[in-house]
Amino acid sequence: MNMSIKVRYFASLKDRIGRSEDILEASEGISVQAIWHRANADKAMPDNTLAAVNMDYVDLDRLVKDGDEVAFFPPVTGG
Amino acid sequence: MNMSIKVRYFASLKDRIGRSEDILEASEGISVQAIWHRANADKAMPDNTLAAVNMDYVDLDRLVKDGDEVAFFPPVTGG
Amino acid sequence: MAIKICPDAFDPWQEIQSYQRASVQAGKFGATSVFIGTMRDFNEGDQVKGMFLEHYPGMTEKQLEKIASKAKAQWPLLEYLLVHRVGAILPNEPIVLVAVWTSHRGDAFDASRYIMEALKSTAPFWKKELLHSDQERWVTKNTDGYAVDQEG
Amino acid sequence: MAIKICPDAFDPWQEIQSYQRASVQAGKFGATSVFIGTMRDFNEGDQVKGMFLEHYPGMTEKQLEKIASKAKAQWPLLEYLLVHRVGAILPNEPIVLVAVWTSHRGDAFDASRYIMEALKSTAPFWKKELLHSDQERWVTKNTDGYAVDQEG
Repeated sequence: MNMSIKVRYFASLKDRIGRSEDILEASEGISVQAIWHRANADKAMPDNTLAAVNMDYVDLDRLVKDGDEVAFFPPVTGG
Repeated sequence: MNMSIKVRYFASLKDRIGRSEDILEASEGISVQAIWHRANADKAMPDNTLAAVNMDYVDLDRLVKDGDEVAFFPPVTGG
Repeated sequence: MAIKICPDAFDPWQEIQSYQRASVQAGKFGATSVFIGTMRDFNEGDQVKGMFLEHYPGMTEKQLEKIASKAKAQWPLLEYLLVHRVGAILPNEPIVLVAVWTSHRGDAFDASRYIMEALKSTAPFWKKELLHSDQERWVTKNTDGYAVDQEG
Repeated sequence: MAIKICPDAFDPWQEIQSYQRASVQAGKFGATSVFIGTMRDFNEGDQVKGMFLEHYPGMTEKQLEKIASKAKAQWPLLEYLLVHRVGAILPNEPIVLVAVWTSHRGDAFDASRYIMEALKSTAPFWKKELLHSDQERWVTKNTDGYAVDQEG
């Protein structure tokens, strides 16, 4: 089954790759890590990149479901 | 040489002994502990009594000088 | 219990006073611990004339709620108020406010610090500084870190 | 750097705001940590309708100055404000206010807590509670203690 996944980028990572959002078609069973490579033409993910699925932090091997929102961003610096 | 020593009492200790202040005549070389007994007719000092000389905390064996202000009080409970 | 994301400048003392009057029961709290983070006009040896605070709307609130829930589970908090600024910020403007009300002081100190450290390490905010030279740079790490579980 | 003993009720938020405006250099502080101790209407299971806070005038100021000096020696404090109430106090009235301004948050948290704990264990204040039953009793110990060197 084909899934539609929204991918979002924030802060310096967004500046670096020049996009804030992708909409990807992917097959079931794809991981967050694989989503990155699919969206970024196999470019390496910068060190320290954090990932979230549906606004919760996840590990990169987490599998993604249809309709999920995946986000990649650098270490947070609020407060 | 005879010294004049002011002795002060605070809070529950003041209530307990019924006085806030004594002026004692004493000889040189007297300790804070001995000042207590001189002022209080050898009654035991309540447990946990703190002592100060000239507004600094002292041990009970500290010797007192002419003109010193000695104070006795229970554990502090401010803040 | 309130969490606010502010796109405009806020007065932290006014926020606390209003919140306390409206929501904190008089006579029941013995301790209030407050932390305010304020924008400085220098960082890492450079003069800074402005800052942009980006965040991830939705995730920010979700993570702050998680932090607050964890704090409530760990300490007997009577009330808390959490305010975080986003957008364009000038030096001397407050960035973050954490206030907690408890019966006893140990809990207030512990909980406010926990909330701040957890916020610093898990809430999705990012600072971009505008230097005196007009150069822009992303802040890459927070100072004064204390280890807090990333899984928030 | 200010230490105040207040015989009348004070508004802690007003005290902080006034002090900050008058004495804390804008743009230089990144962290403000505040602790406020407020009178509760209960203690040790009893309803309390008032309190009298006795102190040792002169020694109080001397000990608070010592505590502040020690804090300044240990952490890079830009400013601090320390206010303590004395005399007759009603529930919900503030008893103590400690505020410190620093560049970084770790220092602000550490210093404010140190000052409070040192104050609790060495500043010569004593609380007498007036219970709902009209019975009076001296508070004999502080709750939430943390060991601080008595020699202050």
